[in-house]
Amino acid sequence: MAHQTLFDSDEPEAPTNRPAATGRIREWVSRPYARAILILTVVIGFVLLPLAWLILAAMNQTGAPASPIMEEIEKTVFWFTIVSIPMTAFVFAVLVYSLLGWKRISSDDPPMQESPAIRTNRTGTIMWTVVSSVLAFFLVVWGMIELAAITANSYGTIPADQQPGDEQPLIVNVTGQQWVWTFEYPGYDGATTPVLYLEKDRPVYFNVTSKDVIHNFWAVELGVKIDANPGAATQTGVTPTKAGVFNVRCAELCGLHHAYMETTIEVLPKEVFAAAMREMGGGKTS
Amino acid sequence: MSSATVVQQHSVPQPAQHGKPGGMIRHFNVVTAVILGLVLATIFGFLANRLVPSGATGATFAPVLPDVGFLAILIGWVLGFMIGIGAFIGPFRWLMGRDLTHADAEYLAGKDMGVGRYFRYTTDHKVVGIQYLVGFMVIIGLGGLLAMLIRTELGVTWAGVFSPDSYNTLIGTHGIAMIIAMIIAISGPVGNFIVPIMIGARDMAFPRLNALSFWLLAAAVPCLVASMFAGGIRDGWSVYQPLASQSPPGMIGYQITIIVFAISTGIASVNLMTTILRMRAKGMTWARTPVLVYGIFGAALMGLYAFPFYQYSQILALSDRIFGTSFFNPVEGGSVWLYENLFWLLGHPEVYVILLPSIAVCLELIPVFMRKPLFAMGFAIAGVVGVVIMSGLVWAHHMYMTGWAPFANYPFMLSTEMISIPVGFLVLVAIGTLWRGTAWTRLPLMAVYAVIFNKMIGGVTGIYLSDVPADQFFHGSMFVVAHFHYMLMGAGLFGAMAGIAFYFPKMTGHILDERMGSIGLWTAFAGFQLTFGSMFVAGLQGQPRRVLQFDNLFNISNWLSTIGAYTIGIGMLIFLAAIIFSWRNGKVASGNPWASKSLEWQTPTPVPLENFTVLPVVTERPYDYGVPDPYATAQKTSSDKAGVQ
Amino acid sequence: MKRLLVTVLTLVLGVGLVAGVAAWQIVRGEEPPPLEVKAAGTLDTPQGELPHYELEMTVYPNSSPAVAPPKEPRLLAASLSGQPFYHPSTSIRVPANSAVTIHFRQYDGGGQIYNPFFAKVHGSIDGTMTVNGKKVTEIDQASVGHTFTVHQYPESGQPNLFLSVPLPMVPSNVKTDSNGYPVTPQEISVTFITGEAGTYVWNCEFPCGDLYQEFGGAMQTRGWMAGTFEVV
Amino acid sequence: MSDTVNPAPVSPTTGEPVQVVAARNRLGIYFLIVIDFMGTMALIISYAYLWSLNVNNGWAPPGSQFTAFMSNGPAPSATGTSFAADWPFWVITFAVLVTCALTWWSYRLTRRGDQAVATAVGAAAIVVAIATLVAQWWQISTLPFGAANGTYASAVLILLSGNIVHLLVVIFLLLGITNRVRMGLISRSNPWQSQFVSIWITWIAIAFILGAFVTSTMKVSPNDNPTRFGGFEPRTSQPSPAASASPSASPSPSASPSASPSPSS
Repeated sequence: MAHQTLFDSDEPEAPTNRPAATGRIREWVSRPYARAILILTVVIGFVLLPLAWLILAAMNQTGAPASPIMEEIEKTVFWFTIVSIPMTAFVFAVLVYSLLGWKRISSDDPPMQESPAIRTNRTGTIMWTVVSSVLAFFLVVWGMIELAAITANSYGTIPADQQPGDEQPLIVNVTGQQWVWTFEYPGYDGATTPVLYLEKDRPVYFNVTSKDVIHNFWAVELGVKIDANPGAATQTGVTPTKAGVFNVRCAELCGLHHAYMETTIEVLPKEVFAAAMREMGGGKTS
Repeated sequence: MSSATVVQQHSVPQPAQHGKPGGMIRHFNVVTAVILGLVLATIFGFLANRLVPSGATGATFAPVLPDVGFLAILIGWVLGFMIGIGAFIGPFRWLMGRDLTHADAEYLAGKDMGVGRYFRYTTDHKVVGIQYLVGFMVIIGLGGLLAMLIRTELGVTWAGVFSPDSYNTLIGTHGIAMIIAMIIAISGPVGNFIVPIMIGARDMAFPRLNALSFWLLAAAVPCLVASMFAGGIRDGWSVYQPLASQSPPGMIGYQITIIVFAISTGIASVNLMTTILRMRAKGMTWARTPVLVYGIFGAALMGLYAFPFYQYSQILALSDRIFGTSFFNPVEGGSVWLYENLFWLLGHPEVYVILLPSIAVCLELIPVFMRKPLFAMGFAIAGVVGVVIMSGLVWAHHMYMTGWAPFANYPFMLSTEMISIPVGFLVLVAIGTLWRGTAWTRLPLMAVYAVIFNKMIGGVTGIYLSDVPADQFFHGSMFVVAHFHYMLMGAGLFGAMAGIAFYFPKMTGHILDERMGSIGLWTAFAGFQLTFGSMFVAGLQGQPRRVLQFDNLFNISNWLSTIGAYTIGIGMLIFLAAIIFSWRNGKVASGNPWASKSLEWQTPTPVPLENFTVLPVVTERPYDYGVPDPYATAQKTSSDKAGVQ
Repeated sequence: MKRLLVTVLTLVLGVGLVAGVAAWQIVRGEEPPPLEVKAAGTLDTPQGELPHYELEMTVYPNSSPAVAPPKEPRLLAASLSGQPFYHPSTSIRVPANSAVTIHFRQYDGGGQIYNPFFAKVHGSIDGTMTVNGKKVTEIDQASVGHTFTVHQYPESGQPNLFLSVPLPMVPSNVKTDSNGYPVTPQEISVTFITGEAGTYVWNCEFPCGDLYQEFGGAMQTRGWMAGTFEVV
Repeated sequence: MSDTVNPAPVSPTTGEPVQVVAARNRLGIYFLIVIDFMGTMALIISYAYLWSLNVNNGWAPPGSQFTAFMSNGPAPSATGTSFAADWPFWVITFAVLVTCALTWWSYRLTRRGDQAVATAVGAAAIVVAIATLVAQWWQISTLPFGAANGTYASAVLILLSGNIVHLLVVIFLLLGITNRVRMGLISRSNPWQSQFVSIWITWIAIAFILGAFVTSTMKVSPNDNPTRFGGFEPRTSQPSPAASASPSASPSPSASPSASPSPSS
């Protein structure tokens, strides 16, 4: 132990003796524990695999996805699950095998027998670093692309004059206050409702603000979530693609009746929506 | 020059011994502290009542008294408590030029004092470590009680046990009590008791600051309890403004607790860092420093830069409340995003303040039980350093959905997902050390298995939350709650259990009862998976967090969650019973029951006052366990047996 | 066996503590006792002839020797004294599928409401209410005293019921009696139809508490300006 | 009294060489400065953040009647925004710099063994520090606004309160260190505590400079189209929403006909 650095390698064989990479891989796989761990990894991986669908099933219980945004979100969740399964399975396999595969001792006294002194393993550490970096890189790239897509769908950063022009978007001013939501339709004479009415396949643009504390406007099945901040207006938007009754929940603790700050979204076909608006007092459309 | 001392060229004036060793501090202990605290609280409350009579009303309908009065009472309590414990004697003596003599210092360290030293302003790091251990158990007991009550409310859906205001109080107090408990969980007991011995020091760098940091904590926690009787903390542990400024006077209890606790943490961080940097034994180079020391150092460093933001966010909030300033009041120009930023500037490093020591303890004890050196120690250190650096750059991932700055979501998503690489290094080191080892399946090692399992689940669910699109669904839902419980409880608390079980023989001289401890651990572990596993499901289904009433859809997952929570409670109580039983009646431990090679196990148990009679010199790397790797040394053989070795 | 004894003792103490607090909480009963309705024959409504019930509630600006304030923990009560509350109870229980008339007597002042939506009547028969004998659909949003707003309960299968009644304020210059209350309160009655059985919450949407936006204190405390509304 | 010449003086408390103790304590001081620096940064970030946002036009609300913090302040300015004068910040900062210089000088003298002069210089530093404290209090009490006059007032007042706390700490440290120099506890062989106090006061001076800098460079908010409280951005090209009640301003007239209730029936 003469020279000691943090990253020194304890592999004793000189580089000249090192067999070729394929040979070393073959040798490694031929070790009994290696094969067992690989098999275990695959088995655990397949056991975990249904999670990817179960997660989506749980998310879809109340009717999601009802918008392109929610579809993007579910796609993200699905692929992230798939991608993270191999690494998780490998770690679990090592955990299981280190208890059951390699020897174990459960005496009260310290064991007399020592394990192999593996201080490092260049191949292993490099592989881990590369794999985890690639995974992280994948997550980042995927996230960026999806975020850009979602932002485009929700018109968050698009200037007002460049927003979807093929159809006039519906504008809804969402007001959170302790502990009710009110929805105002400036395009319909400022009709105001305690329930959110939306038109199927028509882009809707939300201006969200709060009269008092921070709330969070969460249109669950539409995959829309944005804080309602006092002293600021936040924008988001969505195109509901499925008619039905969905939920709005408040996802930010806002005081006594936070749990009751819920309401429903009714996504209606075009004519029904117009009729509903007329009934609410918004006769003329914009 | 008035004194008769002759100052030599190279000698230091010797302080005079005034009276008995210790001087004034002989008269102070926890009883005087509590008495003086209560007296001063009463006086301050009375004065506040006189200054702001209860009839006077503010700008609104409410009388001014409860806020000002409650604040005065809490300040009186903290001041009185700290005076009563003797915390101000040190500065006073420094001002008067009455330096400590060696005898004074020894008295302060609790020499020959018996059990009484645990109830005094004792500077010995081992005493402080035990005090922290007990303090941790008390606070986590409080937090656990509140957790059980929360789950009772959520599980017993057919009978509303609590009204919404009480329920919100439970949530907030549970959150902050658990955060405080987990921050001190390992850095407190292990950091104070073990680290100085581990690095071969006689004591911490600043022994009196060490005592101060604990007693500040002891003064702060009663404020938290008092707040529950003054309307409570109804706004979650993050007490977002401006909701918090609508809270009853109890909120002031939170603010005072945090202000005092942040001072305590800051001082403890300074102390730990200075000790680690300056007081390592001769020959303990950075390469020879155990990984636990790195972990504690990283946690202390993050606490150092993060806690002031938290403290000042609460100071500003208190100022808003008492003096009518408007930092967080949007009506008058304040910004809610300012609070969120200040809060999460602490908030995210704080998560790693909890997590890093826990992982470090695990990495520290795996080699001992595997009889193997730590695998790729360089990666462990790189992981700690990476986490410390990156933890300061990720805070706004708690604010993806606030609309604060939509463009900032891109860089913060990048940094958040990148932090998984250094954390991954720590996992690599852990499983690399398990690799091909012969597990000595004692309780501490088994707790490490639990930690790695939970850590993986917490980590994988974390990547959904780090991703903005997915977070658009998960933010503010039960999924988040389950995720951070996997991190803070599954990894943090189980890591603390591993650490306590591992260092128990050194701290108390008895071995933690293996069977009771294991039953407790695994009961809690099973309950944990059930509780938070079903909480994940509730989150996926769309249950927002911090609600006491929810859709029927979530009933089943909440019922399961509650059953699991009770199981955790029972497991934790069994573990607690194991600690209580073993402390006095457990099997007597030798100095080194785990046959470890690190320094702290080379001292006798109980550890003598100054740890080492002769300061050790370190000549080898830590974790010098194991035999040469048969696969590396043997010529190419196809022996299957060798693999098992 | 000492080990077992310690374990059992710890378990008993721990479980007992949790159970004790929960039981004490249930016995203490934070919600005030429910307010029952009085039967008042039948009423002709758009939905046909329905059994009619009546309910009386009073809003006081603060407590007085004549009217005791809602019960609250001591320290909190000190901070709430001087704040308005609904009397005699905030837990309301009404029968299902019937017409219910609530008579409010409003003794409190008021001012501008944040959201003009709540200065209108929502959810009553014809969308009207009676203020001092006059039928109105909304009141001046600058002179609201309180509102009585029943809303959503986050349980699926709950029938929809959204009722919001603004109660006009009492002008500040009217004569007051020895208790400090106006001699003549605002008298409001509203009639609405309850549907199927369900549970709801209600609260006041006019800021009348203290602290930030005057939405603290009484506004955030059950028994004062918020409560439960049960249709049975 | 040991009068033997000891090549490496040891600390009487722990028995270690004083240099070792000093190096440790100096590191501790640096860490404490990091803590205090982060706290001060929290205040400065708050200042800059609120300055840049100007939510609800509340940074320095125009037309609002600024009221004096103390009764002996000047008459409130009734029109426009009112900001604190720059020069008191810089005068006070200068005074702190003088204190800092005196402290370092005192430390140099102590190292040279000039005990009597060092004590005198230390005493002078105390006098300057106390004068600074008085000046700081004077500045706070004569500000043309009170704590509730918008966020500018809040941010300035909290910065100045931070200054007061810093000055109190400085005065305590100076009192102690000068007393100790006088008693000979801080001497040529062990002058380190004097150095630590000087380091600390140097940081305090920097904190004052930072405070004075932000208050004198960031005054009128750059955001002249601030978000209205509880309202909506004028970004929608649609008809603006019906009058949203602004709780702070005068009641907006309701557009809809309202049945005004008669107060007495």
